[in-house]
Amino acid sequence: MLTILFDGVAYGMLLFVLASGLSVTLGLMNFINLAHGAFAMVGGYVTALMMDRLGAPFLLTLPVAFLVPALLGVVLERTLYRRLYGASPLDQVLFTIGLVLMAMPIADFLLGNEAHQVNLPAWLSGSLSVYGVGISRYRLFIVAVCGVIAAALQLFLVRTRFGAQLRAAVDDARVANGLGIDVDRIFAVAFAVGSGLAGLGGALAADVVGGIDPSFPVKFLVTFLIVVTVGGSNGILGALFGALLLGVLDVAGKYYIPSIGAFIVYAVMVVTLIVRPQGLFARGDGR
Amino acid sequence: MTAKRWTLAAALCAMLAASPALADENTVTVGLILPMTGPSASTGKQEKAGAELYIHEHGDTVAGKKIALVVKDDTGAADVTKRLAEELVGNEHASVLMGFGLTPLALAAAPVATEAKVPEIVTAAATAMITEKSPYIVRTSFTLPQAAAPMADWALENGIRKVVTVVTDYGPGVDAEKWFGGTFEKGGGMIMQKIRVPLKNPDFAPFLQRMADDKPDAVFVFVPSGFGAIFMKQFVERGLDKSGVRLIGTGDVTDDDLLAAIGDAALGAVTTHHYSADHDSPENKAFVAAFEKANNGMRPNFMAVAAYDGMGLVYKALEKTKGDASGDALLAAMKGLSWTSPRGPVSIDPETRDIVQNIYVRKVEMKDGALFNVEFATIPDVKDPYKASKR
Amino acid sequence: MAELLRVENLSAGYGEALVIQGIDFALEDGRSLALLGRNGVGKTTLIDTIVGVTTRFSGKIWLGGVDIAPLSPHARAHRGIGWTPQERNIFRSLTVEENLTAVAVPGPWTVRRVYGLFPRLEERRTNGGRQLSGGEQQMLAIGRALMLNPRLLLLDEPTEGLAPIIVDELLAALRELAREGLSMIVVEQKPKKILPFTDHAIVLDRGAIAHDAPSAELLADPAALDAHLTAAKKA
Amino acid sequence: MSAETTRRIEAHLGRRARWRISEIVFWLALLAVIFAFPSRAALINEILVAGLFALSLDLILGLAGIVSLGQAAFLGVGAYAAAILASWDQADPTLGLAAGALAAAVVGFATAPLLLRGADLTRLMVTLGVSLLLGELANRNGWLTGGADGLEFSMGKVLGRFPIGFTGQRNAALYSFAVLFVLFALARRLRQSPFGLALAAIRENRLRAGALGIATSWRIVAIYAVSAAYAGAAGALLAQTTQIVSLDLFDFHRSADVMLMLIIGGAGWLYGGIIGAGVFIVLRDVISAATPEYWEFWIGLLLVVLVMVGRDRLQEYVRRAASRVALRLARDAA
Amino acid sequence: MSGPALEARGLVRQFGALLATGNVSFALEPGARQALIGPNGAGKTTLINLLTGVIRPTEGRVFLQGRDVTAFSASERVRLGLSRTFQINQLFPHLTPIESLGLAISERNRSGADFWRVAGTRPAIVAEIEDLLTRFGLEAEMDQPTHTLPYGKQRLLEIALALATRPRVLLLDEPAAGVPEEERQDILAALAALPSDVAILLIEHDMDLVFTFATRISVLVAGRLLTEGKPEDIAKDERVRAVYLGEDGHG
Repeated sequence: MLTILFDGVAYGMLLFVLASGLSVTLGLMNFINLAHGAFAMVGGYVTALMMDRLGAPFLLTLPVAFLVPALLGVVLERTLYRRLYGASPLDQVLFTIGLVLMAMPIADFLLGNEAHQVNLPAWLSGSLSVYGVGISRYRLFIVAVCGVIAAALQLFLVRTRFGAQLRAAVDDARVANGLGIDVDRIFAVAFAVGSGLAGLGGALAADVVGGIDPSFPVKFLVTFLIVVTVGGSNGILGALFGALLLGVLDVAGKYYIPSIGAFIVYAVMVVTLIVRPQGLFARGDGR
Repeated sequence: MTAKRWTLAAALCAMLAASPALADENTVTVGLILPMTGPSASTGKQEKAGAELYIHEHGDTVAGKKIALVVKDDTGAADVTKRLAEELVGNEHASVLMGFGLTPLALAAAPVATEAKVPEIVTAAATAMITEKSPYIVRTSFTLPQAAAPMADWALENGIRKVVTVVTDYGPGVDAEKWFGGTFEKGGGMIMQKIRVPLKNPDFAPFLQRMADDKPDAVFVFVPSGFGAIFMKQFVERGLDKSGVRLIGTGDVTDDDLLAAIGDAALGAVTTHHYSADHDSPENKAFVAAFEKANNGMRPNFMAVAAYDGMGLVYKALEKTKGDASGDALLAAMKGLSWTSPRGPVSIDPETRDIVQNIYVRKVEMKDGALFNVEFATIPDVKDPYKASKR
Repeated sequence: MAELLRVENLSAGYGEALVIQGIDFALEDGRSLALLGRNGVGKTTLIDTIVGVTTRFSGKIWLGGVDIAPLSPHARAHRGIGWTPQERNIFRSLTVEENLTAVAVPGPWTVRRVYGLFPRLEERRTNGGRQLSGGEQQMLAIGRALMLNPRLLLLDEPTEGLAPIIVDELLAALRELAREGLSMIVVEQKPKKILPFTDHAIVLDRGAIAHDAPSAELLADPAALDAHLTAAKKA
Repeated sequence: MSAETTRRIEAHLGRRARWRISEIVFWLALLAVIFAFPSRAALINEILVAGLFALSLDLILGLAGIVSLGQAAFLGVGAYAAAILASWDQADPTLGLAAGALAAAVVGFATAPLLLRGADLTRLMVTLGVSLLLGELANRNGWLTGGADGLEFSMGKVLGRFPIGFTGQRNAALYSFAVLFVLFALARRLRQSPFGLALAAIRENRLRAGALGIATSWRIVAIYAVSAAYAGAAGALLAQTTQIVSLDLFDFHRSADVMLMLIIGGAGWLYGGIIGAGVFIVLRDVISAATPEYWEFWIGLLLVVLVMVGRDRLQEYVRRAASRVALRLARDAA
Repeated sequence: MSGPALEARGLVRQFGALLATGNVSFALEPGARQALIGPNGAGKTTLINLLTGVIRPTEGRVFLQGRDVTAFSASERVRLGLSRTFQINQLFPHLTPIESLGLAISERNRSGADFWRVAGTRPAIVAEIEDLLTRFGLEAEMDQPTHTLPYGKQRLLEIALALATRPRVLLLDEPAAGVPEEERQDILAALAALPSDVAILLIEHDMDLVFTFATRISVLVAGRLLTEGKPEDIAKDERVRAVYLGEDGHG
C-alpha cells in the first residue's frame, strides 16, 4: 500500500518534471508547444552521450542537459516561435508538429534509432528498505530533485523581480509593455527556461522510460499534454498537483485493477475538461 | 506562371505513374515491408540490415536472376502495409513479400499473398496463428509457443514451482502466457498470477509490485523487444533480483540489441530463444562480424537473423526452382527446405510453413567486457507446439 | 521653459475605426494638461497612442526633442512616459508591492516614497492585486507609474467610478505632484475636478481638438464648458 | 427595385451552386487517373479515402471553424463498425458503409456537447482525449475488436457484383471514388445552403450569429455529427478496401496527418482535403521510397514552411493553381 | 396589441460584491424613440446584456411585448423580436453584405437549418435582401467581402443586419462610434429612416445624435436610473449637469 503510494508519487514527480517545461510555455505563455518532447529528447541525449562518450558523471550532465535545450530554445524562439505568439492555436499546433516531424529523423540520422541508455551510478541503483517498504533509490532521487525543481521554480516565479515581470506580462502583455516591461525579452527567457526544464526532464526520465530514442517526442507527447491539461495552467503548482494526481491514480489503478489501467488517465483528462473547460485553460489576457 | 503550374500538375502525375525500374524477365523483386519510422523502427532497421547483408554476401544474382530488394516503410499501420503489399505485387511485380513487424501488419498482407499467389515471408511477427491466415505465408522468425513452452520445461527441471507471468497484452503476449503457463501447469507447476500489461506502458512499477507481493520462485516475462530494458531495470531497482525471485522469459526481454543498454540489471536472467549473437558456430561468428562491420558496430539480434534467413530462403528456393519465380513454384520449393543458419540448423515445416529450429536456454553473462545471452542447453528441432497441438 | 511633449498631426484608432484625427498640441516641462471631452471622443485613444499601445495611423510624437513614435511601448516607458490606464489594469497575480517593483526604474521615486504618498498601499502591500478596492487600485496604478520615474505622467480618468471621499484623496495627491513640477496629462470627464490645478486644457470632440485654452480661462467661462461637454453643437 | 439588382443578388447567392468547368474537369481527371494508372490503384484508393477523411475535417474546421485533434476517433469507429459487421458475415460493403457512417455519427452527436464550451485549446484536448479513450476501449474489448492484433475479415462484392480485394484494386478505387463523389456533392450542397451560410457566420463571428437568432450550439452539434459521419464513412471504406482494422486507426498521428492534408490543400473550400491528401500521400510515397527512414523530416519541413509563409497565401495559391490546371485540361481536351 | 414593447422590472445584477445594475425599471413603448445616456461605468453595457439575454439578472424580470423572456437565451429573444447592434462592429468579415443579410433573413424565416436548398433560390428572400440593400445604400458594395467595405458602410450593415431580423424592439449601441465625419450623414439618415413601428433604444454619447433622434431620454448613473424625461427637460436637469460636469449635485 505505502509502496504503491510512493510509486505513484514518484511516477507523478517524473510526469511533473517532464511536463513542467510545458507548463511554462503552454500554461504561462499560452503557446501550444507540441515540440516540447523534442527538447526533452535533446536533454536525454545530452546526458546519455556525455556519460557514454565522455564518461562524465551523471550529476554533472544534468546542468548541461538543461543548458543545451535552453540554448536551442532561445535560438528557435528568436527565429521562429516568436512569430507565432499571436497566431491561432491551429497554426501553433501545425508548426510544432512540423518541428517534431523534423526532430525525429534528425535524431535518427545522427544517433541511430536504438535507445540510448542512461546508466545510473551505483549509488542510485537498487532500492532501500524503509520500515519494510521497498523504495527505489532512483525514484527517491527523482522525488527529491523534482521537489527541488518545483520549489525553485515556484520561488523563481514568486520571489524574483523577473518572476513578477513574467507574471505581469502574462496577466496583461499590453499594459506591461506600456509600463516599460520588455515583454519580448521576458518571453524569450521564459521559453528558454521551459525548454531547459524539458531537457532536464528528458535526462531524468531516460532511465525510467527505457532510454531515449528518436520516437521519444511523440511517445510521451500525449502524456505531457494530459498532465498540463489536468493540472491547469496557472503556474507550476497546478502542474505539480496534476502530475501527482495522475501518477498516483495511474499506479494505483494498474495495481488494483490492472485490466482498466490506461483508461484512468484519459478519463481523468476528459472529465476535467468537461467539469472545468475554461478554468484550466483560460487564456490569460482577456482584453 | 501558368506553365509552371501546369508542370507542377504534370510532375504529380508523373510521380504517380513512376514505377521504379520496370521489372524485366530476369529480375526477381523482393518487397520488404517494415516499420522504418515510429515506435517499432528499431525492428525495421535490424531487418533491413539483415536482408541487405545476405545480398551483399551472396551476390545479387541467383539461378540467373537478378535480385532486387525494395524496402517500404509501413509506419506500423496495417492499412498502409496492405496498400504497400498490393503495390509491390501489382505495380513493382514483386515475387516475394517479406518483413511485417507486428501481427496485424502480417495479417494485413495475407489476403494479397493469397489472391496474388505470392509467398509472404514473415520475418518478425510471432503470433502462432499467422501462418494459418494464408497458404502462402512462410515464417523464418519464430512463434512464441515455440520459445515459451521449452522455458516451462526448463523451469520445472530446475526446481521452480511457483511462477507469476507478466506479458504484454496482445497476440504474442497471450500466446506466451498460454504456452508457458499451460506447459508449466501440466508439469506440476503453479501459476500464481497472470498479469497482462498494456502495450503502451511507460511504467511497470505497479505490476512489479503485484508480483513482488506474491513472492514467487520466478517471474516469467514476455515484452516486445524494446520494452525489455525498462522491465529489467525496474525489476532490479525494486530489488526483486535480490529477494530471490528468478527472472525467466523468452529471449525478447534480453534482446541482443539492447543488452548493452540494459546493463548489469540483465545479469542472470534465463531465457529461451532461437538466436543469440553469442551462438557458438562458425556461421554465426562470420555473420556477427560481417553485420557489425556493415552497420557501424550494431549488434545483430533475432530480427536481423530472421530477415537474413528470409532472404536466404528466397535464394535457396530460386536455386531449387532454377529461377522460376512464380509464387506456387517458390512456395513448393520453400516447403521442407533446410539449411544452416547463423542460429543453427533450421528447416521449413512443409505442413505449417513455420520454421523448425533449435531452442536454446541462455543466461545473461558478462563475456569479454560485454553482456551476452550465453547458451547453455539446447532443445533440438522444436516445431511450433500450437499447430502440433491442433492436429 | 523647455518643451517636453509635442504631438504633430496625430491620427490613430482601433482596427479600421479612425478615432482621432490630426491632433496637434504641445506641453512644456513641468506643466500639466487637462484633456477633456465626453465619452467616446478619443481621449483614451490619444493617451494610448502616446504610450504606444494602439494603432497609430500617422503623425509624430516628440518627447524631449526625440520622435518616440517609432519606438516600442516599453522603450517609450524607459524614455520617461508613465501611464495609468483607464481600467487601471493592476497585474492581478502580483501583490501590491510586486506591482510596484516589477516596473521600477531607479530614481527619486521608490517604493518607500510611493507608500509615503499613498499610506493605504503600504497597509496592503502583500495583498494580491485583485483584492483591492477601486480607489486602492487607482492609487496603485498611479504609484506604479511613478515607479518608472517618468518625465511625463499620463493619467486616464483617474477618478472614474470612485467614491467622492477617495476622489478627493486622489485629487489632493495629484495636486501635490503637479505642484512639485511633475508634468502630467490628466484625462477627465468632469472638468471642475481638475481644471483648478492644471495649467492648460484641451477639449476633444469627435476625435479632434475642439477647444484649446488655459485652464483658468475655461473654468471662468461656464458657457464654453457646457457647450463642449453636454449638448455640443446642438443643431 | 431594379431587375438587374435582383438578378445580381440571385447570381451572387447561387454563384457557388453551379458546377464550374474546372470542377467537372477535376472529377473527370480524378476518374481518368484511376483508369490511366491501374497499377497504382491501391495508392489512388488510399488518396481517395484520405481525401474523404480530410473532407470530414473540412466540414468542421473549414466550415464551422471548430478545431479538432481527434478526428481519428470517428475514422476508427466507422472502420470498426464496418469490420465487425463484416466479421459477423454481413459482408455487403454498402451496408458496412452505412453502419460505419451511422455509428460515427452517433458517437459524434454524443460527444459534440463537449465542444460547445471552452476555447480552441480545450477543444483540441477534448477531441484528442475522446479519440484516445475510444482507442483504449477498442483495445480493452478484444472479444469484439480483436484488440492489439487487429481484426481481419473478408469483404463481399460491391453491389453484389464487383470484388474489391487485391484482384479488384481498381474496383476498390472506383468504389471509393463513387462514395467520395456522392458525399462531396452533398457537402458542396450543404455548404451552399442557408445551413452552410449559418456555419460560415458562426465561424466568422459566433457572437453576432447568436444575435441574429441562430441557435449556434445546435448548428455546431449538427455539423459535428455530419463530420463524424463522413469520417466514419472514410473509416468504413478504409476497412473494407484493406480488409483489416487495427488500433492504430485511433492513433494521434492519424488525426495529425489528416489535419496536415487539409492544411496543405487549404481548408474551407472542400477541395482542399482531396488535393492535400493527394499531395501528402504522393509526396510520402516518393520520399519514403527514397529514404524510408527519414521521409518524416521533409513533411515536417513542409509544414513549418507552410505555417511560416502563411497558410492563407499558400491556400490561395493552391486554389488558383488547381483551377487553372483544370481549365487548361479542359481546353486541351476540347 | 397594447402595452410596452420592451419592459424591465426591477433588474438587479451583481458581480460578486459589485452591484452593476441596481433595481432598474423602465418601459419602451411600441414605436418609441428613446435614448439611454450616462457616463462611463454607469452600467450601460450590463443593462444591454441583461435586456438581450447575454447575461441573466440576479433579480427582476424582462418582458418582450408582454411576454416574460427572462429565462430565454439571446437567440430566442431575437426570434421573438428583440434585436441589437454592437458598439464595436460584429460582422462577418469574409461574407458579403448579400450573404450576411440573406443569412439573417433565412434565419428569421425558419429556413436557416435548411441544408439542401441552395441559398438565394427563394424570391421572397431575394426581394427582402434587395430592399434592405437599397434602404441602407449598400447596393454598390453588396457583393464585396464585408471587411473591404469603408467603415461607415460597415456601420450601416451593422444596422441593416439587425433590421433584417424584423425586430419589434431595436437596441442601437453607439451606431455612429468611430465613423469619420464625411460618412456620418449616411448613418444619421439611416437612423431617421428606421421603420416607425419599431421601438428603438439608442445608447449614445454623442449628444447631437441623442437630441436629434430621441423623444425621450433615460439617464443611467452608477447602475441606477437617475432620471427620465423629454430632451429639453434633461438638458436643463441640474443633476444631469452635475454628473457630466463633476459638480456636486443637489437633490
